[in-house]
Amino acid sequence: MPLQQVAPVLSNIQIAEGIFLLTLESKEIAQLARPGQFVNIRSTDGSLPFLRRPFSISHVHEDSIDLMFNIVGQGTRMMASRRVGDTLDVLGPLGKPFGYEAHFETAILVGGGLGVAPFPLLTRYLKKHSKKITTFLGARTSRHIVSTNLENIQIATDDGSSGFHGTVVSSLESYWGSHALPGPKIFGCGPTPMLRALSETAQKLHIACELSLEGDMACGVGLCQGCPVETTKGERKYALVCIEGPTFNCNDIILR
Amino acid sequence: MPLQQVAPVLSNIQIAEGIFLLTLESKEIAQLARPGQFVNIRSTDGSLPFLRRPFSISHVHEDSIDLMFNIVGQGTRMMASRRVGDTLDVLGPLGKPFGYEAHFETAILVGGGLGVAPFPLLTRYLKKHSKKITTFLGARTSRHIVSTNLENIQIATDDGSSGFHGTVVSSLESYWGSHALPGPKIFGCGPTPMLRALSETAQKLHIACELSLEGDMACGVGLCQGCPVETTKGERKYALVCIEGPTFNCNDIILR
Amino acid sequence: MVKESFTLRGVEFKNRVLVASGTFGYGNEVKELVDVNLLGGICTKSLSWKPRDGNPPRRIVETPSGMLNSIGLANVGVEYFIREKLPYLRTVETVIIANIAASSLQEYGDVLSLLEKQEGIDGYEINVSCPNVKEGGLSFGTDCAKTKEITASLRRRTEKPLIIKLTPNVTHISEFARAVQEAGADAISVINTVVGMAVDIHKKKPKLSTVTGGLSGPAIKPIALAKVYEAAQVVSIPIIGIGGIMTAEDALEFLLVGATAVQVGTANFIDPSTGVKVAEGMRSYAERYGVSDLGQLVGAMESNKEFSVLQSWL
Amino acid sequence: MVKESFTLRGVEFKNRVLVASGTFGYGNEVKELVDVNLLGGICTKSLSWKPRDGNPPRRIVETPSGMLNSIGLANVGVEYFIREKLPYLRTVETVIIANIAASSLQEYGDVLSLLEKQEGIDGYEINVSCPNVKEGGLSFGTDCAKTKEITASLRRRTEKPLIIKLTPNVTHISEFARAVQEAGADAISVINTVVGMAVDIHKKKPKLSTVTGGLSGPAIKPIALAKVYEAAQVVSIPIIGIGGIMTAEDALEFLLVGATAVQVGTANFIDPSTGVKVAEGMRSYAERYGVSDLGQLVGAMESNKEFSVLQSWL
Ligand SMILES: Cc1cc2nc3c(=O)[nH]c(=O)nc-3n(C[C@H](O)[C@H](O)[C@H](O)COP(=O)(O)OP(=O)(O)OC[C@H]3O[C@@H](n4cnc5c(N)ncnc54)[C@H](O)[C@@H]3O)c2cc1C
Ligand SMILES: Cc1cc2nc3c(=O)[nH]c(=O)nc-3n(C[C@H](O)[C@H](O)[C@H](O)COP(=O)(O)OP(=O)(O)OC[C@H]3O[C@@H](n4cnc5c(N)ncnc54)[C@H](O)[C@@H]3O)c2cc1C
Ligand SMILES: Cc1cc2nc3c(=O)[nH]c(=O)nc-3n(C[C@H](O)[C@H](O)[C@H](O)COP(=O)(O)O)c2cc1C
Ligand SMILES: Cc1cc2nc3c(=O)[nH]c(=O)nc-3n(C[C@H](O)[C@H](O)[C@H](O)COP(=O)(O)O)c2cc1C
Ligand code: FES
Ligand code: FES
Repeated sequence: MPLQQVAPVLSNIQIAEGIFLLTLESKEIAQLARPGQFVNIRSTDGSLPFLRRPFSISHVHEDSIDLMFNIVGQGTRMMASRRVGDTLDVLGPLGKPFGYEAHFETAILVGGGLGVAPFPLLTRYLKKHSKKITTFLGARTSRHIVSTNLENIQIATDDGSSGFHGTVVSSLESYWGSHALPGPKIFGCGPTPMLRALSETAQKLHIACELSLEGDMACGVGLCQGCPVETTKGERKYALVCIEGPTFNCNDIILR
Repeated sequence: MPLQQVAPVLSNIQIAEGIFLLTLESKEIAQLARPGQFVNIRSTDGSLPFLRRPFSISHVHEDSIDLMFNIVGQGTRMMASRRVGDTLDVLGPLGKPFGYEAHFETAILVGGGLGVAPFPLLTRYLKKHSKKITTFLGARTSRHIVSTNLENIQIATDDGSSGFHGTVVSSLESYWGSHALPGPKIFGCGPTPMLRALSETAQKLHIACELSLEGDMACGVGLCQGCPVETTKGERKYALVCIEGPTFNCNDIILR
Repeated sequence: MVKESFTLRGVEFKNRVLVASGTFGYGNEVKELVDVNLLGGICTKSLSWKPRDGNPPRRIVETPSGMLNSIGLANVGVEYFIREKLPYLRTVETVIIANIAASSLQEYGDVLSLLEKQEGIDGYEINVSCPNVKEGGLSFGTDCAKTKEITASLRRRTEKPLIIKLTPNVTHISEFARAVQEAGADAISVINTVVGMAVDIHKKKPKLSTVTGGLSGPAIKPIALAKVYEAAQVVSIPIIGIGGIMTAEDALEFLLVGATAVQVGTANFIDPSTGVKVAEGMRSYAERYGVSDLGQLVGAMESNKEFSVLQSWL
Repeated sequence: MVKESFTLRGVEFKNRVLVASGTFGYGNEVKELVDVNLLGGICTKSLSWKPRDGNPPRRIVETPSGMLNSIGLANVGVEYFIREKLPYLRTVETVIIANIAASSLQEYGDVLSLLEKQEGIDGYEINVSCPNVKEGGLSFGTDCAKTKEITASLRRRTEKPLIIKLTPNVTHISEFARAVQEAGADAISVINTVVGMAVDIHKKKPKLSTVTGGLSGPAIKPIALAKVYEAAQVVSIPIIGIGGIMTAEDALEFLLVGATAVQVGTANFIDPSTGVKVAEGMRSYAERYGVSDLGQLVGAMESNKEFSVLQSWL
């Protein structure tokens, strides 16, 4: 059950090149949030943008939540300019959490760029459920890597400045060839092209795989029908990312 | 000749109930500005409002200008939220200055509410030209009075909490009856109903009178024809407040 | 106590703020966030005979103070609606308006007649901004004769309130307003979305999969007000004002130009309780100005008739 | 070096960004703020035969991401223009387009013919969003036959570029585009302002003295793009895209949907050098994407034709 709140900014700091960690006070959302869920944010003053913007809940504390973002447009620029004491209007937690309780032994977390955002909270829940964890992170360069509160990290960078030189999905494939990851399940998050590649890899390697999708949203709560993703399920052509996702079994959807 | 500049906020403080004094760095505008001129302001980030907002140049320093405002809507709310180090986009100085050099002996400054805004700079120029000055200020209560850098102040408040109990125009009339103000010329600024009353008083008492008008503007530079004021001049029905004003001889215009 | 209610063909609306079709799902999506019983009414997502998948992504684009959508009338279809959605709506204590979309006169009639047999529907709103499949896909709503024909035909099938929702994408909306009044409509909703588009200059493609879409939100409020005002000059049936309403002030503008009630659309995406807040704010305004019945505000704008003819001297 | 220029009936424009009529005065108001020689062209404020006082205040209202105006075509009249404004414009090194507004066919012809005799006018843009006094004040621009008649009649009077500026306030702008092309127009400007209004809920009066006015600014950009796109489907003459352009990205959207050039309007009120910056930004875009001639972008949007028919399934 989501809430709508005016949440004070507790801190807003740059944690890697162009990447911000924003902590918002909200005991209620912190308590309700499950990994993979998101909040929908707008400004409380007159500043742009017009619609809310969705962000994964990255981590939660006693009475606050962390969001991780980089500046891509009006919304994230507005968020980056918020200082301690300012407020943001938050709607959440929204969406279907990751299936962290399912029957598996090793969680393989695969994050491309800001796709790492939901992993700190997911890691906490996986540990609580005594799952083994290996985390694959992909970033442009070593300066774009965020790895706090994660476990067993394998890094890939586009420019080879740290870890594997290449995409995060190829780093997973190469690792898989030489390491045993018993009872695996992939949890993927990142840009759509990366998720598409990850989905193919998972199917090829016969690993269960859940993806958290990005995509345009207007409402985030199922009112507008604005966030379709094509399904493989037959009876309905599209599912709604905001309420039936953002996490989906990779076999249930078609990413274009 | 106006300039368009991104001007850093040097200070932004509340100086009376709901009234802010904003100091913007701009050596160029500070040097060009004459009393009665204004600047047209917009935000440099993505915050509202859409159009610029006009504000009288209240005072100038070596390399900065002062604006005085209270919060009435989106634009002034945005301005009130600006802190030291933020910037604003400023276009100015604009408009026709007050006729402070004209042939007169005593300047009678009459300001209603924020109409006091242009008077500090006007006072400096009047003194430079060795004019005598008497200043009439009207405010809602004693808490709404701003009187720094002014001379010979007569206060009127709506609630009688300070000075004359009544409007600033009636305070002027009552003062006029019992004091000699040789070679007088009125400089008026404030809301339109007050200017209308002042104009009538000036005509009744046969005192020369210049008014600085408020009014809706889009461009502030004569491009849009959006700021007409009715003239008495015959050949043209309207004058443009932004370039032919904002200061007008009260006999030349009709305030409705 | 301010009187907020109004009546349409015997159906009483507890206040003058409804939520607009397509912007409030089937009413149950946000029941935990909003007390929907405080709304004047709920217009359902447009219902067609068969379920519709809707258009491919991308369906939503933000624009300055607004958004474009090309949802493609994605909906569960009238049968599923009756089975799965209507039971909840029956429990809600507000007026339920079924919005109907169709691609033929026949389909409009079929959907309405099936709904007629159900409990819990208080009235109908007819979305005529749909392609007329027989006539090559041109919208019914831009064809005055067709709009009138749909109205007349549906009028014969129901004694419940029949509201025709007009498109703004026509030269003279007043012609359409007059035509549907003549054909027996009980009210008109003004406006549906304005045709618009946006382009991705990097991909050199339209942002929406369908090239053009419908513009909504505060950007269109001035247009919507002018359309309501234009329609109000020629019809005596109530007008429901729609377009860019975010606040009670916005809603009051619509009442003053001639709307009997309003619908809140896009604003629900930003704050699903906008409708409730708007109703509240209208109450405060009435109290502040000593208005005992909000109905007194309908069309109460004083205006300088001398200038209406100058409309185009912009 | 990116080729930025284009030619219209023998007149070369140095780049594809003009400033729109009514938003840049007569070109001399901001000459200290902007180097107008860097513009592709200047469209003058609409000129009528006699000077026009314009409408009473209030003429300007800000709206979400836009503004309403009801200037009432306040202008100095064509004779004063020729005497007092044209001499300066002759010194400017860019194309000067005289925009003409009138209340009768006769007046359009008279103004154009007088301008024909002058040096320094490179072409004409005809504002048809004016009330046709003979026909009770209804706008010429919403009457396709009248618009065509004006075009044909002015065509006979000039060999210079003749641009007809279309109003968006019609059901199918493509009909108007086709008609004026047939009547001999060299180009069309799309769009003029959209009819809109705003109400002061405290005074219970329209905010504009004329009740309705013209909406402009970013709010209408999606509408303008859709109108240009619609017109581009049916005409082969160049289209000049107008509506809500604030940045080079906005201008590029217009080129991609089919505009040969653009005009910057309302943005000039916020930053009078917007036009110059837009031209600059288009150059950078071309360089970044290796486009050697901006003309290659005109109509270069790939679009899914399959969906154009679905336009109204919103
Ligand atoms: C469920 C969900 C969770 C998300 N979690 C995070 C997160 O934790 N951290 C984070 O940084 N981002 C996250 N995103 C993406 C985030 O919502 C967008 O980056 C944000 O909306 C951009 O807003 P903006 O106003 O700054 O940019 P805009 O001005 O809206 O867009 C700038 C550019 O980015 C593109 N764009 C905008 N939004 C998206 C999108 N959702 N997908 C692809 N392209 C887009 C636009 O087309 C445009 O080209 C998430 C998205 C979803 C749907
Ligand atoms: C030449 C000139 C000089 C000015 N100098 C000053 C100054 O020094 N200090 C100062 O505080 N203000 C000054 N003003 C007025 C100032 O421009 C407005 O208060 C400001 O534009 C309000 O912007 P906003 O976005 O906060 O309010 P908005 O949201 O624009 O308006 C809020 C309310 O105020 C009304 N309003 C807005 N602008 C005006 C106006 N110009 N006249 C009358 N009513 C208006 C609106 O109709 C609305 O009801 C000046 C105006 C002009 C034309
Ligand atoms: C995402 C979305 C979906 C819509 N779907 C429908 C619909 O199914 N049927 C309909 O009649 N109107 C539909 N509309 C139009 C709205 O009901 C409303 O008329 C329009 O959005 C203008 O109001 P607004 O500016 O408050 O949103 C839709 C609007 C949006 C934004
Ligand atoms: C204040 C104002 C005055 C205008 N005057 C004229 C005019 O005299 N003649 C004309 O053809 N168009 C006029 N227009 C319309 C603009 O030229 C332009 O078509 C319209 O504003 C849309 O572009 P924009 O959104 O970039 O402003 C005017 C627009 C504004 C805002
Ligand atoms: S974002 Fe509105 S339904 Fe998903
Ligand atoms: S404000 Fe534009 S002409 Fe005066």
